[in-house]
Amino acid sequence: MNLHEYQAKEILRRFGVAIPPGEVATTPAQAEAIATKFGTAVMVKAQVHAGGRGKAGGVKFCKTPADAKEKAAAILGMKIKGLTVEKVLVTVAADIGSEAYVGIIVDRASKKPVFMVSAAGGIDIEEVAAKTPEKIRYHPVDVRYGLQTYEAMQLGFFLYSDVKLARAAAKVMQQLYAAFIASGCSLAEINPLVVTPQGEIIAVDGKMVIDDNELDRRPDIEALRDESSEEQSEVDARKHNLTFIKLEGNVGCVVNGAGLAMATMDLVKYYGGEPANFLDIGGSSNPEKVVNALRIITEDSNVKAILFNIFGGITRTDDVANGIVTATKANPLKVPLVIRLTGTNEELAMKILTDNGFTASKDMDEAVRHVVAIVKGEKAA
Amino acid sequence: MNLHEYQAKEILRRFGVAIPPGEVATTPAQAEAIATKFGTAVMVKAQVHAGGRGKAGGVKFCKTPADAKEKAAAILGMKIKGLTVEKVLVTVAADIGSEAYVGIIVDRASKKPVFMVSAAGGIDIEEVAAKTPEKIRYHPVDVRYGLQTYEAMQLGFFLYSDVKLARAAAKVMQQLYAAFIASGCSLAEINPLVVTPQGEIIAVDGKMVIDDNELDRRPDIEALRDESSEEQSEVDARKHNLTFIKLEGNVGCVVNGAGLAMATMDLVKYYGGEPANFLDIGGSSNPEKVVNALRIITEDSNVKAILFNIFGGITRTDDVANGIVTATKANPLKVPLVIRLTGTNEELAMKILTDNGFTASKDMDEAVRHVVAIVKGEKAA
Amino acid sequence: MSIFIDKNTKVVVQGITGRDGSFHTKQMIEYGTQVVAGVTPGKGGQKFEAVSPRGEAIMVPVFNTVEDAVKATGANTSVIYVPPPFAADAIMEAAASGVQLVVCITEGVPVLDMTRVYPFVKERGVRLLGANCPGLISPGQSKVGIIPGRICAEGSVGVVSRSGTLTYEIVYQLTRAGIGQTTCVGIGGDPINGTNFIDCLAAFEKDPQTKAIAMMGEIGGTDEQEAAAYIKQHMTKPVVGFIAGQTAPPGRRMGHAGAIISGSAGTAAEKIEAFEAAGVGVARRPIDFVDLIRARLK
Amino acid sequence: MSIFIDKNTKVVVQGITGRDGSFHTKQMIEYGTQVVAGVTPGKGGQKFEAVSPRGEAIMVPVFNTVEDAVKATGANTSVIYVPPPFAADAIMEAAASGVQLVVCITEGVPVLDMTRVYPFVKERGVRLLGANCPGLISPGQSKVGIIPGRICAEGSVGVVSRSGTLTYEIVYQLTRAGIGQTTCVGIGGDPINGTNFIDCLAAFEKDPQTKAIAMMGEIGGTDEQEAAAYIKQHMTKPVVGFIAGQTAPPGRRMGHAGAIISGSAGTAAEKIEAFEAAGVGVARRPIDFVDLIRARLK
Repeated sequence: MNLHEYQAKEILRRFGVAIPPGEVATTPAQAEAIATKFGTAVMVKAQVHAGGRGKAGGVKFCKTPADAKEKAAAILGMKIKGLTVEKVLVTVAADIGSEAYVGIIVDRASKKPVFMVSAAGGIDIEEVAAKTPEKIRYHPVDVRYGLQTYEAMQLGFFLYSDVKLARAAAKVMQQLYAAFIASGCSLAEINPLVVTPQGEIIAVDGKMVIDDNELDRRPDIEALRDESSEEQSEVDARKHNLTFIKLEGNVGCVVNGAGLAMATMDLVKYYGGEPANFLDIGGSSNPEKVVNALRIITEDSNVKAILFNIFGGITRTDDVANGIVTATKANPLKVPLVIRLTGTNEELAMKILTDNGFTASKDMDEAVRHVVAIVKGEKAA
Repeated sequence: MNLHEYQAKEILRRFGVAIPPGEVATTPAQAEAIATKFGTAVMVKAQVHAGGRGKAGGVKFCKTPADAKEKAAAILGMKIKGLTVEKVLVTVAADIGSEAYVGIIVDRASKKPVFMVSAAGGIDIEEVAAKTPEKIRYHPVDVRYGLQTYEAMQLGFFLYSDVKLARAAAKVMQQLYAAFIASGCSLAEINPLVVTPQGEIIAVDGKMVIDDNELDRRPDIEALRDESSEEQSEVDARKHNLTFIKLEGNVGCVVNGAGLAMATMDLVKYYGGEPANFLDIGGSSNPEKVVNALRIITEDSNVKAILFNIFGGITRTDDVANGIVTATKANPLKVPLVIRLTGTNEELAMKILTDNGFTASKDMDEAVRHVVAIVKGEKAA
Repeated sequence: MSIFIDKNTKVVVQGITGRDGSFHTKQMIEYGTQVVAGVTPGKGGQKFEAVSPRGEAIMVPVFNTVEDAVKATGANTSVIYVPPPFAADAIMEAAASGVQLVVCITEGVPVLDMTRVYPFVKERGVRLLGANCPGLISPGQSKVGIIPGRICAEGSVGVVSRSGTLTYEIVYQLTRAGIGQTTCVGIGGDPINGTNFIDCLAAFEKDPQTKAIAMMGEIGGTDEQEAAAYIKQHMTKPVVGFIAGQTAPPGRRMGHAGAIISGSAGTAAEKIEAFEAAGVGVARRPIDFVDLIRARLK
Repeated sequence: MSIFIDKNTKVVVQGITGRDGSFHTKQMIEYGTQVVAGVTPGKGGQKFEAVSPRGEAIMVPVFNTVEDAVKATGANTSVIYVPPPFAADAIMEAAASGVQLVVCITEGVPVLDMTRVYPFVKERGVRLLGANCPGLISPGQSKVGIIPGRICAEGSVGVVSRSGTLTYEIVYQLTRAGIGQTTCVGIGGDPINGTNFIDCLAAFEKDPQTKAIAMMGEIGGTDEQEAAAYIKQHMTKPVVGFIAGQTAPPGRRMGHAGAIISGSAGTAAEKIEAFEAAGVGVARRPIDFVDLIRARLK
């Protein structure tokens, strides 16, 4: 789960990181009032889960409250990478001496949280990694010990030769690490970490991505979820314990298991089709899930045909068959349906489908070829 | 540093351990008022740094506030193992179903904090260890991971077969461990851990010993020090960065280094004398330390002669010599002094001593034989 | 022969009385796995009832702790079906109890938990499979986990995969084509797991019965590339590989955390290229495994 | 020959610009130790000046981190003179930097810090001496720590001790009697330290130059008993031992945490008995070492 900048900053502030004052506005008038209260120049920053806000015009410097109102009016309602800006952060504009990057991600290779720090901050770390990799220092942290002071100091000295700044940066590393662990992050970053002309170290932007698996035990973090800023079909799917990702094609896919789902999409593509989505109904079988899956997929008007590919292990194929029957009785499908079922209780599933006028294949390859032929108009349903 | 029961309980309570309400009284009237407030039977418990309080009559059950006043009057001012009782804890008397022991110490052999738990609580764990060692389960904790839930459950099931009690006990283990680490303990124990007839788990007594080396970074714990309950000469020594322990003999000893100090005492004993104290002036040299050491030793009227045994490494022997001269000029000694000095700046030290009318040996064995002969009356100073 | 488990594997089931645990314990026993103990705190002393392949009633003793279970039964393998918040603790409990293999089926274990679990099991020399994996099966000998027994057959192909149902799909196609397996291993799709492709490849290389290996990778990470390098250097047996996720858009999650493309690393194209460079046969479609493996078994 | 340090030992001093660090760095350099680097955060780039045994000025480069120091100078040993609250971090910094030996002089390191430091250094295969120890000296070759150089002499006796000034006392008496040493090691008196008697005994056993060993123990713990058992089983060279603290009352601290008698374990009588049972010569008085060692060198 992505946090908004203002949420990430609030957490970092609790862990001691110095952050310029800021408040969230949902209307231009609020933005003006906040800027008036601060009494200084402010930044107005779009709060959306998308990178490149600056380039898209979603981050603006405002000298006066009137200016803040005007810029907020321009940013609120703007679309950035398909997401509508519903909120802006109005925050005191910082004097910037130098900009650094400090981030932590969980790394598959070392199986540890890894710090990435660079004195070349203020731009995408991917860009730094691609163009000037020597400007990044990577540092894996052994979670059994946590980030030791000496490690934080090594990172601090990598950023700054002055010992006071190195020490202050080391403290920020420890605070960021503590926030990362305590919040169940898979990524946390401060970019830029700014040294002001006065020699203070402050975090001017903050980002956190929370491991979804941590949310059950962190209701305080789950409560930060902003559903208005997510793809609505994905929110809907998550509520029904489905994993759904909308894509651009026209073959709707309902599969159990992420690996098989990806393999199914790949096979659709292999035979010349384009998948309309990734949808994993997961392991536990439940006709209700199938009903919801069909509903979500059919909301996408691009979808020209739907493919079920179910390999019943834990999933009982008769549950899936029942779900298909129930869903289509309630809301008859307007697009053709191709079903492939095998595994647990497949004889029963086949009977249920046949009794209700459906046909089904036991072979994945055959079913995919069939659905692609349909959307290409080579074959009737 | 030892904490009083009431202090240890306050810390444990902060970590979530259930503890019967209690308050400290320094007068019988206060004890009565506290008992009145609780409105139930209470225990009045002497707060001294000594074991065996119960056997010494320092722990009493009181049915009424008047009873509490009377018992407090008896206990306050009582001497337990040489220590005067200045405070009592007045605490709600608990209904006791069963008593267990739960403790943690830092273990030299495993180099880890080790849990000791036993269903045979309410008595000294040393007694259980001696008589029924099979009733104790030891469990070393890997501090890199902390006490895992499964470990706490293993200990919980060792105490109770009922899963609810096992779980509740496991929680207490985790709370005790957290308190142990957070407070810089070298020992923490709950004895007894009581199951009430209602099935609640509560800590009826609590003990904590803090590693002295932790105190610098834990001013909140250092603030709990109760100097009134310690040997005054030892308090005095600590304030002057000396390690001093009063013993029963008559040869005062001033040595640098704990190992050499013990070896010196042993040699006094070997030649038929009895050391009056252990006193380590430590590594850094400083005439002031010597002045304080002499003052503290001469306050003990048992001391018949004083031995200096200084092997100058970091310690500069001229500093020691200067300290001896200064101290004896200010307060002329009433007992003979035997000095052994060798090492850093020994020529200068010898000159200082000779110029001021002292003699000194370079040989430890000779010096010890000399001081023992003096106290035995075999030889003049 | 087989890898990691065989006829002598003695299994303790953590979470045996739970919904998934009880269902799959029955399935395992029905398949012929020696399930010698179960663990559910508070149910120590009870018996769990199941039916053997020969139709006999089997009474599995239940214990409060894995320690108790191992002491009483000599179990050498644990399989875990406990809810995600307790899975890390369950893995550590198993690893500390003296078993040699821990198979964690549980899906949804927080990745930071795994950063602690991983060194814990390594320090003890215990093999961990998973979390978020279907377990493993040595057809005709033992199954530990949830891979459906009836889709497998005894034979000479080693199967190793990051995904669950995709594994079933390919094993099913192999079996239908008359190609049996030595052991099928699902290593799980989480970013941090206990056993990787290389561990399994090395074990298959050593196993005299295994004549060829089928491996199924996914986008995300660099495990497949490292496996390819290992194959080139150390493997004498033929390997056929597949990568799922060619159509997945960069930077989007696909159901589990294994399927993230981070920057340029971990694309399907990159992995397929690594396979080809290592002489690994590349299955473009799941069905391709049949011909590619068959050709290599000759 | 010697153990742990020799002519080729290249030392980095952590806390080189502090009061104790600067004093002892000068002493070490004056003794002939190769001090190649110092560390004080914020003083990187400065030089520390000292005088060699031949009277030449030596300029020791100072670095911000041990990592920098080791990279620039190839130091293989670190010696630590930082205040107690920072000592554990300093040890870990050194152990992670690639040095093989870390000598921590600092007294007063919290014991819970050491419970973390101990596995950290062990995992890296680094030898830690101390904390709260005087360090070690191989007469004529190198000294790392604070043992006064002038009380030692080259020879064939290995010395290992839990205490500081008591070690000096005994080394001094040996030297005065014409008995030189291969290496004198102070392992420190804290409850948890990095190197114990057995580590040193094993090293002395292997060192061809060492002909006999003098060891000084203390009350508290069971290290001396374990050392005695080791001597009986593994040592061919003669050992003479001493235990300080016979007159210490049970349960009282004697200056450092090593000197606690917990229950019946760790009394002087118990330790002396263990020595005798293992054929270790027992010095009743410090002066006894001279005759006991001399007899064993013949």
